[in-house]
Amino acid sequence: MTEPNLTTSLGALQLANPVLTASGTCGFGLELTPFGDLNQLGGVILKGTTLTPRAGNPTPRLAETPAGVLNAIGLENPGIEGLCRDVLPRLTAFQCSFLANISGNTVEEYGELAARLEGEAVIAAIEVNVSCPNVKQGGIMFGTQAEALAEVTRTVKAHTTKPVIIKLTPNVTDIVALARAAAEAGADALSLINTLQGMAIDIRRRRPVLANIFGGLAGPAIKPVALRCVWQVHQALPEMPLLGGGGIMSGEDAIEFFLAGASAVSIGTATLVDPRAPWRILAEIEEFCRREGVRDLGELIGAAHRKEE
Amino acid sequence: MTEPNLTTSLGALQLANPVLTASGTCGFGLELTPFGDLNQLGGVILKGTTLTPRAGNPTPRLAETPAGVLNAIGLENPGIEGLCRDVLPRLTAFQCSFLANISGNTVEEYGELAARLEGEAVIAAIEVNVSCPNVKQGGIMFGTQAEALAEVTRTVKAHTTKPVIIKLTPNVTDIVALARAAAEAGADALSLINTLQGMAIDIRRRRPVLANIFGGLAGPAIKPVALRCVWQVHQALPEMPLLGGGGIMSGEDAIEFFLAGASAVSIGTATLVDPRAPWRILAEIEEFCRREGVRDLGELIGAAHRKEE
Amino acid sequence: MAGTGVYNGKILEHRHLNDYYSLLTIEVPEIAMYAKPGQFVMVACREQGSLDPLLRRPLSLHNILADDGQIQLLYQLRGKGTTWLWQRRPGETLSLLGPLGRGFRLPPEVNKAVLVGGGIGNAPLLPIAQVLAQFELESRFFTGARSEAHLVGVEPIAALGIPVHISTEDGSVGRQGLVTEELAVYLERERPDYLYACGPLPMLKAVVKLARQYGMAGQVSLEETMACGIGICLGCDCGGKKVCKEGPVFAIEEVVLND
Amino acid sequence: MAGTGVYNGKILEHRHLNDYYSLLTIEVPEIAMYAKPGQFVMVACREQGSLDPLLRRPLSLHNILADDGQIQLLYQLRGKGTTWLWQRRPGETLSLLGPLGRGFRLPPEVNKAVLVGGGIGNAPLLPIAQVLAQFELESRFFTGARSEAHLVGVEPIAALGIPVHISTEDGSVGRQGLVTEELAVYLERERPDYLYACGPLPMLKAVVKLARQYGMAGQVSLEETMACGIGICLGCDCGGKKVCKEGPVFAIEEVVLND
Ligand SMILES: Cc1cc2nc3c(=O)[nH]c(=O)nc-3n(C[C@H](O)[C@H](O)[C@H](O)COP(=O)(O)OP(=O)(O)OC[C@H]3O[C@@H](n4cnc5c(N)ncnc54)[C@H](O)[C@@H]3O)c2cc1C
Ligand SMILES: Cc1cc2nc3c(=O)[nH]c(=O)nc-3n(C[C@H](O)[C@H](O)[C@H](O)COP(=O)(O)OP(=O)(O)OC[C@H]3O[C@@H](n4cnc5c(N)ncnc54)[C@H](O)[C@@H]3O)c2cc1C
Ligand SMILES: Cc1cc2nc3c(=O)[nH]c(=O)nc-3n(C[C@H](O)[C@H](O)[C@H](O)COP(=O)(O)O)c2cc1C
Ligand SMILES: Cc1cc2nc3c(=O)[nH]c(=O)nc-3n(C[C@H](O)[C@H](O)[C@H](O)COP(=O)(O)O)c2cc1C
Ligand code: FES
Ligand code: FES
Repeated sequence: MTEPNLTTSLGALQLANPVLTASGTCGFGLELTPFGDLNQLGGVILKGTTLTPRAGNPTPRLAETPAGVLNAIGLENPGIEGLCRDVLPRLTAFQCSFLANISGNTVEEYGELAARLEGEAVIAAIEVNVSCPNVKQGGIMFGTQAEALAEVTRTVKAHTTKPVIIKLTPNVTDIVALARAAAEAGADALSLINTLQGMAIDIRRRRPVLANIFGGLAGPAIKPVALRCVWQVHQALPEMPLLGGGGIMSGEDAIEFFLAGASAVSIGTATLVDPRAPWRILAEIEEFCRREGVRDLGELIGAAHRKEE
Repeated sequence: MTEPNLTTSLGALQLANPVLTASGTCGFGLELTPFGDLNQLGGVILKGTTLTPRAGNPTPRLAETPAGVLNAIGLENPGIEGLCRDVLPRLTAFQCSFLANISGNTVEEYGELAARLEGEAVIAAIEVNVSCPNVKQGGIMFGTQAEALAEVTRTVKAHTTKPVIIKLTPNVTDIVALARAAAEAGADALSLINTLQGMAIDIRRRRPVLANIFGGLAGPAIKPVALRCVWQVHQALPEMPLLGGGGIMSGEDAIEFFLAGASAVSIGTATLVDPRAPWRILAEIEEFCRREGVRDLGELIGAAHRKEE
Repeated sequence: MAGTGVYNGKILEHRHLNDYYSLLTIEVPEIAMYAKPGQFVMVACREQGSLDPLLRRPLSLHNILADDGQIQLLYQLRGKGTTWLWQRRPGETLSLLGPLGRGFRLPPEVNKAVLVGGGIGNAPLLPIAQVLAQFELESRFFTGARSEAHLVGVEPIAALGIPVHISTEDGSVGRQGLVTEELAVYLERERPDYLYACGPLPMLKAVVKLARQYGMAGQVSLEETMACGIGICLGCDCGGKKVCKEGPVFAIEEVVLND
Repeated sequence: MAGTGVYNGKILEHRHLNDYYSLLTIEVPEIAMYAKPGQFVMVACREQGSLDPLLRRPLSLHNILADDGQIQLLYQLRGKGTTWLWQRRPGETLSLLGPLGRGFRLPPEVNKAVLVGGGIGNAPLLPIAQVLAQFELESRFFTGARSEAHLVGVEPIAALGIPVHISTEDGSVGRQGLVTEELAVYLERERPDYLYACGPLPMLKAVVKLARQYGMAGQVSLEETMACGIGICLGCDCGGKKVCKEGPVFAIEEVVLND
């Protein structure tokens, strides 16, 4: 039997296979090289980058929860200049797709970040993290307000020719309304989902575990919510390419996301628990396709929406 | 050492202790009598009741997820008349507090349900489930729109003299805004949280696991989200009594909710996994208080908001 | 349901019969004492302290050794829960909730009974077969499986002296075909008056159809995804009845088997 | 970090030392071969298939038996993960990620070294003590604990011929008081020139303060909540450095210990 065809795409971004490492859970990719060959992955999404360097939040920045992990890293990163100067040159040695992940405090910052990356050939696409407080609007997250989200999307699009993927937050009443706002503003693809806002309390100290009080919940615990978001958005916007993720620990989890409508998947927490996870998951996807006679990944994408005969 | 004082209250509702069984996870309480003495519990919240009997959704109605469970029971219940006729008379044999849990398709239905319960002395308070589609407003959930929520709250209050507890859904952008709307409309207490919307896909059948496609996610997986909601609402409305719940499996979990600001807790999924859970959790709360020298539950409520000395 | 509760059972023996099936012998007098044929237990399939998998798994009582305070569970390796169970060893402890549900009842008047089981559906048939044998009622056991390797739980019923009719889909043992084919021939010829069945839904549907066709009374044991097993979650509905509490065994007359 | 990876280790021995501490001997040549003093491993504390607890637990290499392909872990019973670990038996397999981090380095010139450990903080000191003993450097070991029962990992260091100074808070064994009190006396009198320390944060702060006061160089091993252990999550920050990758051992000069 011939090998299943796992090539896929997110808008103009062509991917050798559907497995990407999620932003903030794979460093700059380089940290994973002792554990596997980056060139075998569909892509690597770099740690979230801001205009100026950030030290991040005080520790504890992590708290484990049932089948999940809360993080409040606070976007520690070397800033866009540090990224371009120190990191990107080291990535040119690899053939896989690298995606930047950008975060701004204002709409303008998003534009600047996108513009700065325009000349960086190693960056294949830009994932836009909109789970950031909008400092000009009293700290309400960009990703929770359709108009602010559309403005960020338009601004990033205006400053880049690279495919733009808007990464939505699930902490909203109506994910479809926000997906639609991003789509209408020109997003090439959507990434679903970022973390759920949560917290944990240390009952001995009688204080929140995280120094930042709140954190983003990731890991298997959120998989049902992530799948529901992918399903709803695919249902409403069947033509919009989706990068699905949230709690994927195995190839079977990834298959659920394809069936719900994702064209590719991002692996986050799984890599923290097992640095070989992205490769293992890719192998398990292949194995599933072989076992079930799937010749092309496209047969699976959105297939659970089609009623049984 | 004297026993810790665990009496508590939710507005005018006095409770012998802070452990209640959550609606939909304890039947009508009677089903639990082989496993423990209902009179020892703070309260029992009855299965959600609608105006007319409902058969519920087709099966499968349940799907297990990592540290969680999705349910799409579809509010199967004998209707308010059935409840009052067949169930409530059997509850008068017990001394613990029974709370009704009501769901309407329209604002008027909520009013009718509250009015029907007014004469039922065995019902100590009414918990209002607002995670129901508003049929007059295109099926958008009451609990996601401040104005609709306020209207439901006002209407229920207008039809009852019993304490009214509004049970909020976490599937919203801004839980505080909704809590405030319910508070301003006269809610005596708030219940946080109902389930998170989620789904699961059966990769062999390539179809959603649940016949209803979507279900409500409950269990330990959602605890970090529930705690965050309780924290945020207590922070914004420190005077509003809160019934906290979502993923409580142990006394220590319950303590986290008290520290975040809950005056009482509801035990849901834990009881499904172990019918003795409410009693065990109560014993564990007592044990914690004894061990840590807590003489009154009030010392814990909201204590994690107070900065360390 | 006197005695229903959560009990710790000690594994006395765990026998992997082949790659698919395993037989657990558990010491748990509190359950063994009260359990009736066709009832089941909910087994916690995780280590204490772990929350995954969260829900207990329903497994039928395959054998109730009341005098010894023991029960046996015969189960098929399927997913997360049974994979965990598969690795348990004698001496380890299992948390069991039970006995649960309404089991098989012996009808007031029976002359000739048939037992029908498909695959692992044979598991709950042994205790009712024991009762039939004890009352020396004429009975026969029809069982079907995909292949010889999927045939399980037949011997202890045969050992009661009950004649066994085996069908396998691939013909690797017994008659080739579906169990209901051989059953139909027998019903037509012998006209037994009562039927007990457990197995996959398509088999049960065919069995119920046959029973109705021949005007037979009987009981079938159903499966449905369960969370609580005690009637508090309403997850396990079958036509307005709770499979865990009003079932898992239903009279053929009252059962509604939808697709 | 040649050889860092995820490996299955086989438990050879598991010795519960008392109600608080336990010593695991594990066969895992891939890690034993490359590990250096002060490095650690991330241990998956759950059964395969379970997702709770989700994260691996960091544990220091208490003993590196390179020739035998074995390592030893000395750990304290704390929460979910260590409770699971506590129940493991010889023959069982553990998933280990390692060896990880930057361990203790032998400085170019040392005349007199002190080792300082508090409670379970003694665990990672044995391998560097072995090196000091091997090079026949004059060294002393100061260790403190709440009480005698909380004193752990002392004997193997004493067995190297290194003099041991014990302090306990309740005076149940050794000098009554904090380890840093006895250490201060020694530093004042003997002026050793290098220090290796591991223990709870308040102790480390006091030790670093003393070291600075006496102009000593040295290294401390820090703890921070970790998710990945390999520098990809940025969870384990200490003053802009990753404890898992640039640490857990830091030079006293470079370390910033906040409250
Ligand atoms: C009353 C009753 C009695 C049963 N008796 C037996 C028996 O004696 N021997 C035996 O091998 N099996 C029996 N089953 C089926 C058994 O419960 C499932 O095979 C088992 O739950 C699978 O769990 P898993 O974690 O291995 O599979 P998974 O697929 O990982 O389970 C996921 C979820 O689906 C549920 N589930 C999966 N399959 C079934 C099923 N067929 N019926 C109900 N829920 C299911 C599980 O309980 C769990 O909640 C019985 C089921 C019921 C309802
Ligand atoms: C580099 C390093 C080396 C260590 N070496 C040892 C050792 O050799 N022996 C030993 O007994 N302990 C050691 N610890 C501490 C050990 O990791 C914790 O005791 C353990 O993780 C507790 O897990 P638990 O599930 O039992 O506790 P829980 O409290 O249930 O753990 C919950 C979470 O908090 C984390 N956590 C809890 N305590 C600590 C802690 N002190 N430091 C870091 N994270 C923590 C856990 O890893 C987990 O993610 C080391 C820690 C680090 C960072
Ligand atoms: C430690 C950590 C750091 C993260 N940092 C970022 C980030 O910088 N930018 C971003 O868009 N998402 C970030 N995320 C979110 C992940 O990319 C991913 O969307 C989320 O974790 C859900 O996927 P998972 O359940 O597979 O982890 C981070 C997540 C974790 C756990
Ligand atoms: C099977 C099931 C049925 C439920 N039915 C209702 C209901 O009828 N009314 C309601 O307000 N909440 C209902 N809930 C939500 C619970 O009351 C509770 O808010 C939720 O499960 C979160 O708590 P937990 O994580 O402890 O289960 C139901 C939950 C489950 C699991
Ligand atoms: S499984 Fe809960 S009611 Fe049957
Ligand atoms: S634990 Fe992830 S970077 Fe250190």
